[in-house]
Amino acid sequence: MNGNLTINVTYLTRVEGHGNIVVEVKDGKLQICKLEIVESPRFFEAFLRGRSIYEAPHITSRICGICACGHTLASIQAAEDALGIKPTEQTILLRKLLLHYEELDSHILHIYLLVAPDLLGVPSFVPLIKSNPELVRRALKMKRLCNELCDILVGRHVHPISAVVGGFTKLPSYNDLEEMHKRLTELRSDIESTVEFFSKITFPIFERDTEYVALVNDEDEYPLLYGDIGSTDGYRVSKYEYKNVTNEFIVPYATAKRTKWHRESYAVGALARFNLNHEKLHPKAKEAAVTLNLKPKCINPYLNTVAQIVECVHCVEDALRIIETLWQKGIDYDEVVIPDINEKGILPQRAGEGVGAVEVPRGLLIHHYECDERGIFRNANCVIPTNQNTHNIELDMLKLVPEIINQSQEEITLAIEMLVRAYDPCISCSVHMVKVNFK
Amino acid sequence: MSKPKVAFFDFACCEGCQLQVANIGEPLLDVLDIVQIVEFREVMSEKWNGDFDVAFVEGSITDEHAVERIKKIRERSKILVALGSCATIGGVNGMKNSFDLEEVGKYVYGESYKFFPTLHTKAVHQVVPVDYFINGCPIYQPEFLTVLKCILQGIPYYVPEYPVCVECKLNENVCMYDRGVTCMGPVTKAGCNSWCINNGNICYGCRGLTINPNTEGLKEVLKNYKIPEDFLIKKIEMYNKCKEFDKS
Amino acid sequence: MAKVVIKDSPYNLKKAKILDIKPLTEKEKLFKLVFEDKTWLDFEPGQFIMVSLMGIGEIPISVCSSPLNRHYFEICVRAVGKVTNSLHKLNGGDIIGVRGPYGNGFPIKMIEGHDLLIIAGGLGIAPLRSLILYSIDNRRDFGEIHILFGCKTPGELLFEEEIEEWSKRLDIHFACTVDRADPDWKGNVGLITSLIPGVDLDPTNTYAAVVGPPVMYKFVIKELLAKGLPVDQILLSFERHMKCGMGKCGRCQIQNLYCCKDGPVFTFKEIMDMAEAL
Amino acid sequence: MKTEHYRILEKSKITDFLDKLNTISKVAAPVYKGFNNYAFQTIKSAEEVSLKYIPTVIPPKKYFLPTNESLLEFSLGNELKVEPTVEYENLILFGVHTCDIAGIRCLNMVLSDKPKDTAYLIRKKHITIIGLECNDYCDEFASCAFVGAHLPTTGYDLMFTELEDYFIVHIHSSKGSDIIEKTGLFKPAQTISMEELKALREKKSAIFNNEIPTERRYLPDLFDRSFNASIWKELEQKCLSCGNCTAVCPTCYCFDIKENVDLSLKVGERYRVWFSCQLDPFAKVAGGIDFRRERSARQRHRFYRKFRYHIDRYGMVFCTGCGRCSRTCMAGIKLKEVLTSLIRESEAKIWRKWL
Ligand SMILES: Cc1cc2nc3c(=O)[nH]c(=O)nc-3n(C[C@H](O)[C@H](O)[C@H](O)COP(=O)(O)OP(=O)(O)OC[C@H]3O[C@@H](n4cnc5c(N)ncnc54)[C@H](O)[C@@H]3O)c2cc1C
Ligand code: SF4
Ligand code: SF4
Ligand code: SF4
Repeated sequence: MNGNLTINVTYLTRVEGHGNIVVEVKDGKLQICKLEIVESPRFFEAFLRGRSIYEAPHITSRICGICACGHTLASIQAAEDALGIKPTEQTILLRKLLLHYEELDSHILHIYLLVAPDLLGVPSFVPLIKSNPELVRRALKMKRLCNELCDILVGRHVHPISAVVGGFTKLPSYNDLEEMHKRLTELRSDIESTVEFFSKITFPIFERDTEYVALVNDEDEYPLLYGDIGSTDGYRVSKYEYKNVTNEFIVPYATAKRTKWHRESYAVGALARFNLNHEKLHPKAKEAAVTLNLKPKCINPYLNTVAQIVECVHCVEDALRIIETLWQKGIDYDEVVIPDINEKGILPQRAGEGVGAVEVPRGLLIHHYECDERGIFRNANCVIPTNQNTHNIELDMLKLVPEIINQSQEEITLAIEMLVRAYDPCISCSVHMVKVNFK
Repeated sequence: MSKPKVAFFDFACCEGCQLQVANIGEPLLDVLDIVQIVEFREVMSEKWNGDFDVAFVEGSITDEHAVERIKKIRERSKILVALGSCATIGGVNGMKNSFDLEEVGKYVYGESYKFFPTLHTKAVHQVVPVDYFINGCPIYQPEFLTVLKCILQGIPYYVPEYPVCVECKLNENVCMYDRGVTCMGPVTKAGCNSWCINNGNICYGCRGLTINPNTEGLKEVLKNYKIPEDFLIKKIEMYNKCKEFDKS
Repeated sequence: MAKVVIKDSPYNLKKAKILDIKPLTEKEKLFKLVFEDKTWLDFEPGQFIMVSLMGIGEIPISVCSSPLNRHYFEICVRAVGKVTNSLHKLNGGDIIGVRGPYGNGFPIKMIEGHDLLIIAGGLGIAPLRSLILYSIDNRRDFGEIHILFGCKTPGELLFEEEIEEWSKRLDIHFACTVDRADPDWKGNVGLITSLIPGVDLDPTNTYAAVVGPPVMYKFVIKELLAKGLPVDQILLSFERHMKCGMGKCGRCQIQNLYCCKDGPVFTFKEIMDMAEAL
Repeated sequence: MKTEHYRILEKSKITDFLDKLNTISKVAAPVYKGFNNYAFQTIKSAEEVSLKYIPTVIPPKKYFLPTNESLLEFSLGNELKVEPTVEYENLILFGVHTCDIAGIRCLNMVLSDKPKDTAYLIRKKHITIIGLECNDYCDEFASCAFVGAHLPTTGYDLMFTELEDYFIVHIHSSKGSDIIEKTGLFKPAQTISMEELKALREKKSAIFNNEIPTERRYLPDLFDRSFNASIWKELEQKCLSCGNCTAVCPTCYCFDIKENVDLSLKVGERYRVWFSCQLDPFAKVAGGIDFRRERSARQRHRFYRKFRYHIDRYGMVFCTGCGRCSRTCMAGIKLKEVLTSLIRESEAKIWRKWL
């Protein structure tokens, strides 16, 4: 290294959406270090206006195909909150199940197809077909299983069909429960192999202390669907006060907005959830954490991937538990929801405002809606996990680059790319971070 | 014969359709036996500088930069496939076209909206010629495989010209009109195996209007079912707003 | 579910080998075929076969060779879509699937002993070629033979060599026209209907066989009627969408008639009152 | 009506009977799907079955002529191999109404016409039909009495008729009597039950009034006059060309043939799927010419295929009066109304019962 370095990663690969990394070092001094979001804006928040709030989940799901179930759930929560609809116990259970499937599906995609190639020193999973056929087969099989789980529960994983405001348009039959149970049990052994495989992998060592933010609540369950917003710095506020958490601000060079709470930046995602709620994990997941040598409070961002593996264990076990509960309670098929019945004004309609805060694979996702007395959108706002992470990622890079400045350009580029990828950024989503003034 | 070189590109979209491809699971390995994927940013870091035998394009064209980019991709590709509703019919991105573009920009980005120049949303074929269409939001994987095979066999793929109802009936679903709600099935191109209705939801028309839809007739139907016409128009606009840019 | 092979299924195919492929124009090629099992395709002029490319599709195609030819049979295919384009990509020696023949064909026994007026528009020459070759092979069984052939441009003229030969024969009256000429074209220019008034025929003793694009029929029939031809001596062959060729799939139905089973050849009398026929 | 061909089943034993049937072979029966919709489905237990039901969404023809059926399997390796195949299984259809039995008879007619549809005939041989007589109209859409499909005639192995407190069962084939034997729940019929059956049929003839103001025998004449009737133009505006009416029709059998290859492009199947004359690609040929482009022409074709064309060809009316097409049509095109309108328009000569 001669003290000058320019890294320009245009269209960062193996992430969702378009982002660029720009790093410039002059005379050994870091000049620029930024993560640009260059996704074409799609203006969801603008064209939601005038549409029925009942359509919100269908439309906002299309913000991001990867976190489609997550957006759907956050959107449903916000819409129901605005309309004053209280979901039934059964609906809540099924939604929790769906969220588990979402975490599993997304984490597996990230762990195997997006991160593993870095750890194994190849540019994508394709070369792994030859070198690690077992691994690829297992990954694809797990991916397929997760998809099938979603297919059974909500029709498909990308843009779930049957999860709507009010509940589900189709409820699983007993056969379906049986099928899901069978597949989850099948998945269990593959997750075990995953834990074992990754326990032997060395992740880059890098640490930077930051504020970790995730949902917290007083129940015994690992909070994913409901909770207040809490942080590792010991703060806790209700979801309605999310604006006090996100404190959006603009940096001159980037288009998407940034967030900070008590420090310069904060992080959300699997690692944040682990750091905040690790005691509530399923015992098997705690065991896996031990095997993988993940301890709270962990401040190595590269280990977000490891936290995801731990969550996979938790999700499989807890999903099995939910199915068994449903099995015992029996499913009440009268709860089936007819979509769009609001055309005739049968479902409640009122003017209102609502917030949905859900832990999706990449972290805390917030949808905030306001509708008029006919249930028509007036305002919409979404805060996406990746936006909350962007500034934290940059601060990480800022600390990381000087630490590795003596390595070759390729090594530095890879280390940065890996860092960004570790956060599992979803850039498609992140352009939807907007500021709307709710009075 | 060497394997055809295949690439995936995305424009304004949610990337769900690419994900549907990645989600095929183990059969993906069989696909990789017959084609060489040279670029697929969502899951691969490999890049390719030569020409493509087949380029799958996801997403709508929404700004000047995208127009330039899609033209370049077209030049480099023997076969260009539009993947998903965003690419084939404009999809949900088209809803933007109902608004004044400047106003939309201001609403989302406030005064800095000028940094985000945007055009009316267009489907890919409204900008460059397209050889194959894979409709749907998201694409239906079996149809993706069918089209892929057609491409490899060198034969055209005809998107079904008949409505979703055909498949819906064969699946013996209870018709949404019997449940008293509007369904876009009668005016929407089939090919998804009535995916949404099978799962208890209505058809939202994501695959585009049939070639010869009787929209007037459908309005009559809505009247009989006492459903405001307004709802139908809104529903059509959800995915099919860009149709107005179709020639002929 | 049990699964069994049913050799006697009407959808079973016979394998046919392509002996030779001859390009006729830019869009049409002539395929010379034999059955692999050396059997003979026993057909009447005007009948068609279902041609299969496995994995691509199956389409109806008229047999265009002479039914008396025991060495091979021929089809003339215009490339318009899936199967036809794929057929064009094949080579000699390749195997295709064939079932049939289907349809009624021209009523040879009725025509024999009479004069014959053949009117072919474009690809309509394909089924008619079979009738022409048959009538030439059995020349003495027919009275006068008139052949009128028309197509859009000289470049679309099919079976050029044979036409050359037919036009030289003394026992055939042959005339040809194109809608649009090119500088090299020496022959007639104009629609095929313009040739009809010039034909010298005995209307009561003549059968007319007409095949061409749908738009052609109405005008040709008008001319023939003007000539005094009785309605049951005007024979027309129709094209309809066909999937099974056996009167089941319903695709080719013209009111109560199945084009594949009751046709494709109809007398004008049979269909003159049918709104869906012309 | 020979008493020895009849048996009695106590109403309370119907569940036993169905459960026993299920041990003999796979059983399909009407199952409730919500919103007044029913479907024939294979059942696991008797509880699932709806004895009182209106015609299912899709008629039981789906078991004879599957919606999607493989015709040929092929491989394209070094040598082309083609094998026509059929898939079939033993199946008992329980609870088939007389209209649907009439529909199956229509299919038999067409598919055993030469060249025979071998696959259909093989499947048919393996299906046992247990009928269930209707004692009243299912709803206002039905017109079974008009076409004479409201009474059991032939086409079944067993026919169940519900009387006051038992079922009387007609044995029509040895396949049927085998079932009677194997389930062992039936008692011989007595003269009194025969009389009760007769009484029921008499009562039925009063209930099942012809719903359409003409008689079946006048149909050819009526339709010969109606090709240019004004109703077809009206249907042009209404019809959505969704193909629902034909998909649910027990006598529609038009199909498409398609191919399916695996990813190696070497092995695959040729299969047929139900198709409909109401749909755009149905009658289109190369060059884009569509021989029935107008919706009015398509709708007219549908009615002529039911009430005119096949009378000449097969000597049968191809409508069973089940009412499905009217029930399913969201545009509200109702068969009875269309026929009535034709009769009204077709002046004189046609015999009219009322109007
Ligand atoms: C009795 C008969 C005889 C024929 N003889 C000849 C002949 O000798 N030479 C010749 O070149 N062509 C002939 N044709 C026309 C030929 O069958 C069609 O051109 C062919 O089916 C197109 O198939 P494709 O797969 O190439 O086209 P596709 O890609 O399937 O479609 C192109 C167009 O053809 C139409 N089409 C598709 N399948 C059929 C079908 N089975 N029947 C009719 N139209 C169809 C489609 O609606 C579409 O508009 C004949 C047709 C009939 C009915
Ligand atoms: S068509 Fe739908 S699933 Fe596909 S990219 Fe567009 S929004 Fe996403
Ligand atoms: S539910 Fe929709 S797609 Fe299905 S038949 Fe009814 S209108 Fe058609
Ligand atoms: S049913 Fe309608 S909305 Fe659903 S996938 Fe099919 S076309 Fe799209």
